[in-house]
Amino acid sequence: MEALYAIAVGVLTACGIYLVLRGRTFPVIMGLTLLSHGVNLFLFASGRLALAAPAVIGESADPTDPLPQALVLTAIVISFAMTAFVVVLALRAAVELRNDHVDGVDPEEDWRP
Amino acid sequence: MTATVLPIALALFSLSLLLNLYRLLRGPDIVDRILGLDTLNVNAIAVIVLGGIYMDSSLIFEAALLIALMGFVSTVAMTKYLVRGDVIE
Amino acid sequence: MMGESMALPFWLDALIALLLLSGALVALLGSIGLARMPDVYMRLHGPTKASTLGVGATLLGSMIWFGVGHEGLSAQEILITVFLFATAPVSAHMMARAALHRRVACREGTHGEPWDEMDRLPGYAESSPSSDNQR
Amino acid sequence: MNHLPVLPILLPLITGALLVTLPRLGLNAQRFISLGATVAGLGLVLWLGSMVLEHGRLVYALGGWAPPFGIVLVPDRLSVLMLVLTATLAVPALIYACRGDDDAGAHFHALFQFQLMGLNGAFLTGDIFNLFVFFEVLLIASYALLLHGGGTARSRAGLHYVIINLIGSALFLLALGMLYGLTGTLNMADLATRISNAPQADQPLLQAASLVLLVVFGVKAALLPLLFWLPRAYTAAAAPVAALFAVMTKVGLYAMIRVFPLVFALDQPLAALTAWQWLWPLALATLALGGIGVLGATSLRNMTAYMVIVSTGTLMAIIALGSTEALAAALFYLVHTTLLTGGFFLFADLIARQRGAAGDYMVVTAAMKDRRTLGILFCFGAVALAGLPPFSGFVSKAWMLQASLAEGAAGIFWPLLLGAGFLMLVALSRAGSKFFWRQSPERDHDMRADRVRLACVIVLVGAGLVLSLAAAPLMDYTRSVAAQLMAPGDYVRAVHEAGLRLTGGH
Amino acid sequence: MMLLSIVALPLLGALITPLVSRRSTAILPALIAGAIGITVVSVLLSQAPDVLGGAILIGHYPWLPGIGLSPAFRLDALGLFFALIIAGMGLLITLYAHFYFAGKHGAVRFHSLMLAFMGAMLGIVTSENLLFMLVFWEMTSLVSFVLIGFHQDERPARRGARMTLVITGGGGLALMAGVLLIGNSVGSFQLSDILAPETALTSDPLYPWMLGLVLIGAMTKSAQFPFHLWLPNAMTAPTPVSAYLHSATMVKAGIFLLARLHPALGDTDAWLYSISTAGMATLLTGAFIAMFKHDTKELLAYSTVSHLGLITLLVGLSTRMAMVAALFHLLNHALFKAPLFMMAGAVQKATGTRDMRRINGLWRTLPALTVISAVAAASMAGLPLLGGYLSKKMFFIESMNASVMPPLQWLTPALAAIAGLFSAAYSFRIFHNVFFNGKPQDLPVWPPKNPGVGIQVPAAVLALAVVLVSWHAESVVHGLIGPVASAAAGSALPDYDMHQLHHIGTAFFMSLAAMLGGLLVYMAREPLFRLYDQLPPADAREIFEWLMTRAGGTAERLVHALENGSVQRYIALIILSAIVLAGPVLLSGIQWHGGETMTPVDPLTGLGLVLLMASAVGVVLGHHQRLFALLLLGSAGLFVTLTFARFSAPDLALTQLSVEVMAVIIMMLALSFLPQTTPLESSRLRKGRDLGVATLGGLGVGLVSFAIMTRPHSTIADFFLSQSKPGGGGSNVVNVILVDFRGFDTLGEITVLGIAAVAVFALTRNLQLKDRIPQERDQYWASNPHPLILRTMARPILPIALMVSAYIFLRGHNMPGGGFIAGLITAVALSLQYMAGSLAWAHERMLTPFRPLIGLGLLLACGTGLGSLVFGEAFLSSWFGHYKLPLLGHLELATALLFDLGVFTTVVGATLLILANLGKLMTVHGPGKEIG
Amino acid sequence: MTLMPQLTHWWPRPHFSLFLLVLWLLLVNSISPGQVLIGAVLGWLIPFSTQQFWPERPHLHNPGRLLLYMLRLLVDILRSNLSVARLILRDPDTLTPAFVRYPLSLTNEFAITMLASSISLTPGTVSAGLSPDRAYLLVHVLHLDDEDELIEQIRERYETPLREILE
Ligand code: NA
Ligand code: NA
Repeated sequence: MEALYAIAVGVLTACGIYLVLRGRTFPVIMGLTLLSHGVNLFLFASGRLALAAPAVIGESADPTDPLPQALVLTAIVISFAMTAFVVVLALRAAVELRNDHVDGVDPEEDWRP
Repeated sequence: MTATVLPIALALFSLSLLLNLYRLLRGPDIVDRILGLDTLNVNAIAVIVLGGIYMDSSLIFEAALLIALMGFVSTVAMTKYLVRGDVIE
Repeated sequence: MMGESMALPFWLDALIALLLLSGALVALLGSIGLARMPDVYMRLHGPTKASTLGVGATLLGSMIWFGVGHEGLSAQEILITVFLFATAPVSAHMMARAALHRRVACREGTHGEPWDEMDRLPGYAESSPSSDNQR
Repeated sequence: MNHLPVLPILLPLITGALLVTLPRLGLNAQRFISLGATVAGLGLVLWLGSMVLEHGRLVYALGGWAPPFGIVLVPDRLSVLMLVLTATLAVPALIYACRGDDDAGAHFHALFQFQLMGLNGAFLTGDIFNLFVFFEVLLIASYALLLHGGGTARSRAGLHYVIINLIGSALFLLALGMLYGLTGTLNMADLATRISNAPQADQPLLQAASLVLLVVFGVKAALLPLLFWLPRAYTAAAAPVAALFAVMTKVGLYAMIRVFPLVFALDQPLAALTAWQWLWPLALATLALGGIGVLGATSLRNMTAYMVIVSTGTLMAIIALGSTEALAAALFYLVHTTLLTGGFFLFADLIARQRGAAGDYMVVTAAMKDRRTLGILFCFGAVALAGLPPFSGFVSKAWMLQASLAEGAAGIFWPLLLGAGFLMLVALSRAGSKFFWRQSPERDHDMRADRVRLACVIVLVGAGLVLSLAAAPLMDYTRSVAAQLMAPGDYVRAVHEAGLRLTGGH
Repeated sequence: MMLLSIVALPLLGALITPLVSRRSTAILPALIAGAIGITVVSVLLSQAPDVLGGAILIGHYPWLPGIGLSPAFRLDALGLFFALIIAGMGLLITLYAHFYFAGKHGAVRFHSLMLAFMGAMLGIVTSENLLFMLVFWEMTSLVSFVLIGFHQDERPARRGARMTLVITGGGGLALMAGVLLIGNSVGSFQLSDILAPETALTSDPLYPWMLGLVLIGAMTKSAQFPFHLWLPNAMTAPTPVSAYLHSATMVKAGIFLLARLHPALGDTDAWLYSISTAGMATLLTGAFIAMFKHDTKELLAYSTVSHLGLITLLVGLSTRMAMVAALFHLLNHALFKAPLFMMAGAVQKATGTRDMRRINGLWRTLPALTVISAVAAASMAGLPLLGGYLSKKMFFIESMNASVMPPLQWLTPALAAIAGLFSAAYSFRIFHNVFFNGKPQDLPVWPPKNPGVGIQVPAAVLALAVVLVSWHAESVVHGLIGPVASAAAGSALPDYDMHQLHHIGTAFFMSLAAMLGGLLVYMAREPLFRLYDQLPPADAREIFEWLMTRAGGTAERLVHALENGSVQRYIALIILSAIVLAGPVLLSGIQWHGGETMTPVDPLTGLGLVLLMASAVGVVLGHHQRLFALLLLGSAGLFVTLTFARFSAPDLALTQLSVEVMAVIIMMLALSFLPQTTPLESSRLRKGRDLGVATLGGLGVGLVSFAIMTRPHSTIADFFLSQSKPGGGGSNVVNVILVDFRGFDTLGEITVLGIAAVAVFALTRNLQLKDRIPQERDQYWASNPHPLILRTMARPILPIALMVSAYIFLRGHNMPGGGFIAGLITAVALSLQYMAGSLAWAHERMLTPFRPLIGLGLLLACGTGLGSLVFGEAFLSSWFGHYKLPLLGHLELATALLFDLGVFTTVVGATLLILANLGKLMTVHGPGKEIG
Repeated sequence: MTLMPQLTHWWPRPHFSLFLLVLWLLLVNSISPGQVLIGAVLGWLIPFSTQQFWPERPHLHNPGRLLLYMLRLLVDILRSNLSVARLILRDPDTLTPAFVRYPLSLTNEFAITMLASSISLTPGTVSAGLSPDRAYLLVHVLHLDDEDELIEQIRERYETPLREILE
């Protein structure tokens, strides 16, 4: 399982990186989301994978490490906040710069919202 | 008997998930994809519930509840987007 | 893994098994419909009914399973079921509406013409291509 | 129980939250609250500083949970240095903003306070995940502040800044995951202990984690291949924001000198760290690029941004040497360069306001009304920044050169540092002569420079002189900071003892 | 104190002058400057007997002993000699300047700067601490910069100033390096230590560096070839400045420095060759070019260059009396060059020009100045019996004695003679061309007017000094120059035989030959000028400007090539940096499998992970169709949720799910205004590169993740598990960590969310969009935004969802849930109302103070934490209690719940603020209407 | 936040409050007095504070019949699924899909919604749209045998009972 999980983390990260390197804001934002999925799963795995062992007292005999879960939770919330912000920023930039290229300069043509 | 049936049910739902993802990836229209995702959500609820029985814990049933709520809202949002070009107006 | 030590009466066990199995089958049927049907309108039928029902049956099975001796009756399943039954038609309606709006073609041989009276169609009354951006 | 350590975080948080709660509050009331809190914050950190001077280091366990389980704040000499520096920069920057910049967009004051909260938190925390959280606080606030006022340049630079920092944050989390996965702890002191006792098989992974952290901090501190976001962002930001940003790059640097000596070099010399070995060449390259950038800049703001790069390159190069004396010299220089570049961002704005459409671009315009005063001020600032005597730049440069000589690094470092200083001199003299000597024949601009804004600039540029005059005590202080940093064992012991005290009392 | 006052008085004066005299034409500044000059001279003279007798006065003022940077002053014969020249000249220049500036603006500025310069210069020559000397050294560069640019509106002035600063400033940096090397080697920056006989710098391995760096400093300051270029360009300064800084004092600083450090660095071949070569090159270049300059001041400038070369050459020669000759010539040069500059200034005042081709026959207008200039020019030309003759003859003698390159022994004297020849020629020229040579030609001021007596007095004083020094040459050399030279050489020199100077020998004939040759050259000037004009024009200023512009342009291009504004490149660099840095470490002998046994793969989980990967890859493949990719992103989020649920993280699953939906909705809101497709614009190469980077990154992260998961794990988690119930009062350990153990993180986290929402509010505030792009060709929008069926069904969902939200919130402490998730459920339920109704419809039905909600949430969370302070506990200390109430039964109260309520409130406020403000963008709410 | 500007009814929806209370008790899986109290408070508070979001108050003439209707619907759903299953497994080419306009006689919004939902949940029909004048529902039929029969069936089984219950 660990190997498959690690592959999934790697694939998510790779997909995220590839998209982050695109030239338009929207794919980049999606890439950032995938990247944060990958990273969150990575961080989550730092407490090791445990099946049927939720860290709720009384629910399981040998609960999993709860700390990475708390960390990932914080990370999820923060990355949600950041995503919301960057989405709006991308929107604003597209409106102001008249294109949605990450550099604000459309290699082909101007687009007007 | 439940114990015997459970893996079968899970396998059948897995098959469902696969078919849903197929529709999601295949399209052809965006509405097909939305439909695929919506069904994926619904089937995921069942998978979670069956997983709960399997692990003898209803701890993650809130997740199923949330999938129901969130899946609906996101389907509504997407279809609204298609029809109105905007979600909230 | 699952609480097999828990001794369920046979008929209950059988009922649960039946519910789970039939639920899974029905849901699968819905997904098959989704995958197989030739146009988007026909694909809508499977998930709207079958998947909802299938998942509903599964939830019922779970409710009985947990209700009888495990953790007591839990409302989540009821709530989810009710919720699914309430929302599935709305979702289907919205999706069909979207498909119609997008003028997604229906399969050859479909009876009836959804777009024949443009101005009489759902949501199209006050809209025309020339005034699309003015609201 | 002494709660002073947590107050520099809570004060701006509460102020910011209050300002958000009362969105209809008039601008003047907002200014009053914000300014009051910022000044009070300065008092607070000075007070904290006096306590730290007395005790050397405080350990404040949040929630009363003993380290390493709970989060601790560990204000020590370095923290105090950074806190006081930030507060000192914040007050004039905020006053400057209150002359109108704050009205260019919504919620400037709340965001400013949140920015301070993030900075103060980052400087105080003794927990590496909490450091991440405060990084995010200060980053999100800085995103918003960078975009304050709007406009295409800001949108464009802001987008880059945000995207790059989001990737930086992802890398940070990656490194944290590695560290937690291998050590099972987050408290920096505990991490240090566990890393020094880690099995040999884990060493490559730990080293890799440290290198990822280097990249993370390098992005924020503007290390060479990671710094290209900086010039446009700092050039685009509103002046008071850019001024405050002068301390932002120093956060990355702070994180480096906080984390590496403590967490990764508890039982080995700092210079032996792989990360530190990378730091040296990269920092030198940064320094070189900064110098070239200063020469190639076309506006004063842009030039100042590159001066920030020069300063971070210098700082990282000198800390890469890893000696106490070098670190002390670097910290002295850090104070100097932060205040001066901060002041210069304001100054560029002050000039731009006098020159109409030309702004701070190095083109000839009609004479400024206040060109005498501004010219003298420019002269002082330029001299201080270029590292010429008698200002603090000279003192710090002399010190850094000596410290690097003692480490046998003069051969590369000296030409670069002196060369960058030379390029700054060339560029600044060219800028100065264009701004103040060369005038087109059109009618003079008749707007006078705003007196309050001017005063803010004078205060910050004057810091060059003050720091020079007060160099002796400050140098003693940075020496003591460096000595404390280079004895991470004491840090670990203090946190450990605090943990024992708390669990004993439980 | 006395030593300090020598430096401090002028510096104080510089500060006071502009304060006390606001009118820039007032006499007060001149008076202050004069008084200070007189005081300093008196102080110096009062010390002269002792100091010349060999005493060395030293005063320490500790400042930054840690880095050796402390003011310390030293007055020995060498310093005294220079200080007297500086202060004495300063006094005369002050007088001159008063008349020069009479009635003109800028006097205050000038006097203030002059005093500053004088102080700095005195600082250089009286510094005991070599590092601190740099302070004064750079100060002279800066003041000189400002003074050269005195006439700011003149382009040459600005350029000249900048050029000076660049050259001398750069030299100062080199000097700094040299001084630091010396100080490091000696272990002290005090001259007493550096000059001590036991100091052996010359055998230090770094000696060549020390010498080279110091030499660069000295050569730039003293305008030695090839750094001499700045000096002629500095002539744009007002004439008093040229006379003072650029002939008498500042340019001598380099020579002073060499003389000062001679005991420590001298007496080596390196010293000899480097310095004498530089000096000789400068001597020749300056003398040659001076002849061809038509501008009086330019001629004098090149002459100064030449004479500085001569002095430098002498300092470099390792003969026993070279130092005496150098210092004596330095004195003579100061005395004869300053009055010539003053003359040039006066003539400019009289005629309005400095062009010698136009200025002729001024002896009628300026008879007194003619006499004065005659004396000075004669001394410069080396006319027998005047000071200039004597020192030059000493030079000839030393050049013959010098043991420079034995095979070429004749070279030095030969070159010296040629230089002498040109020197005589330009001296004749400046005198003859100005005062005689026929009638003036179209002068700007006509007829030329006498600028008055006052301006001529200082020159007269100096001319008189020339005569006196010449007259009493022997006693000057013995009484003054001798001790000074001894101080410079570091040891007592043997008595100099002055009779040698009056001896008619080779040196005499060399002088004579130079004189006559000079006369001949001068007579043949017209053809020579024509010849010179045919040389390719090499205007140093133009070259310098070109260089500077070129350097700036190159720098700009280089920087822009790197910082090219492409964030794609920056991101690739960051990710590659991480890979390049961490990669090799990982590859060097790491054991990927950590040894723990792996969990077997169960098919369902395996399928989930595969579907997760498929969704992610689908996003990549489908990212050109944005809505499609967004759907797949939602699917990926769903599978991440399921993964969390599978691996025992119900809280994470709940959070991920709610966040995912919110994020997708927000992205869709933005997508309304963005193009629906991403153009295919990446080149194959770019895609390949990105794919490579992505693969490497993914590989690295995956492998590391695997390595970590298979390693044994020991964590602090046991504490949380054991303390959660007794210490935190909750059985959901993750939640207890979030609201209690690490509540501080959560406080920061909701602050981030709150800030983000406020930032979104700020970003969208003035962004009003009434228009949007059609999704596809011929796309139009349905007119009915709120379908009845949706609207009707959405209504009961709101209260039910709120009930669920309350449930999730209240149980959070013990079971998966909590404030954050509850907040998101509430927000989602309300956002459904936005969709089913409209923004306006929904907002009519609720109070919408979202920002206050955010603030209150933060304040509540913070206030809960502060509450513990009242009880003397640390911030965020939790409290909980169990109560048994009649009728109601068991009740648990916990402050953590209050904290979580703050979280809830913030989340609701923040999420709705973001949604509402994004939603309003296309909705006509009236311009600038704020929501939230 | 959801406290509206105009609160008109102190207890807007007694039935719904009761439903929420039961829901609460089921959720918390307890009937301790404390939970009942909390459930009751929430059951009142939530409808009270969100009443403006749900302004219409459909007057149920006969709650018992509604329940009966639901039951019948459930049976229909089960039945329909069997038939749909057959259809799905058949060769799709043999199906005769159709769009059918069902003329509405209902006017109550809630009733229309209920009808549309019922149609969607039952055999082979999905309500795909509602005309703006609410004159007819557009229904997509998976396999149409006889349009009139279908319309008649819908009218008889669903619309008529719904009109009686809700209008
Ligand atoms: Na003439
Ligand atoms: Na909208």
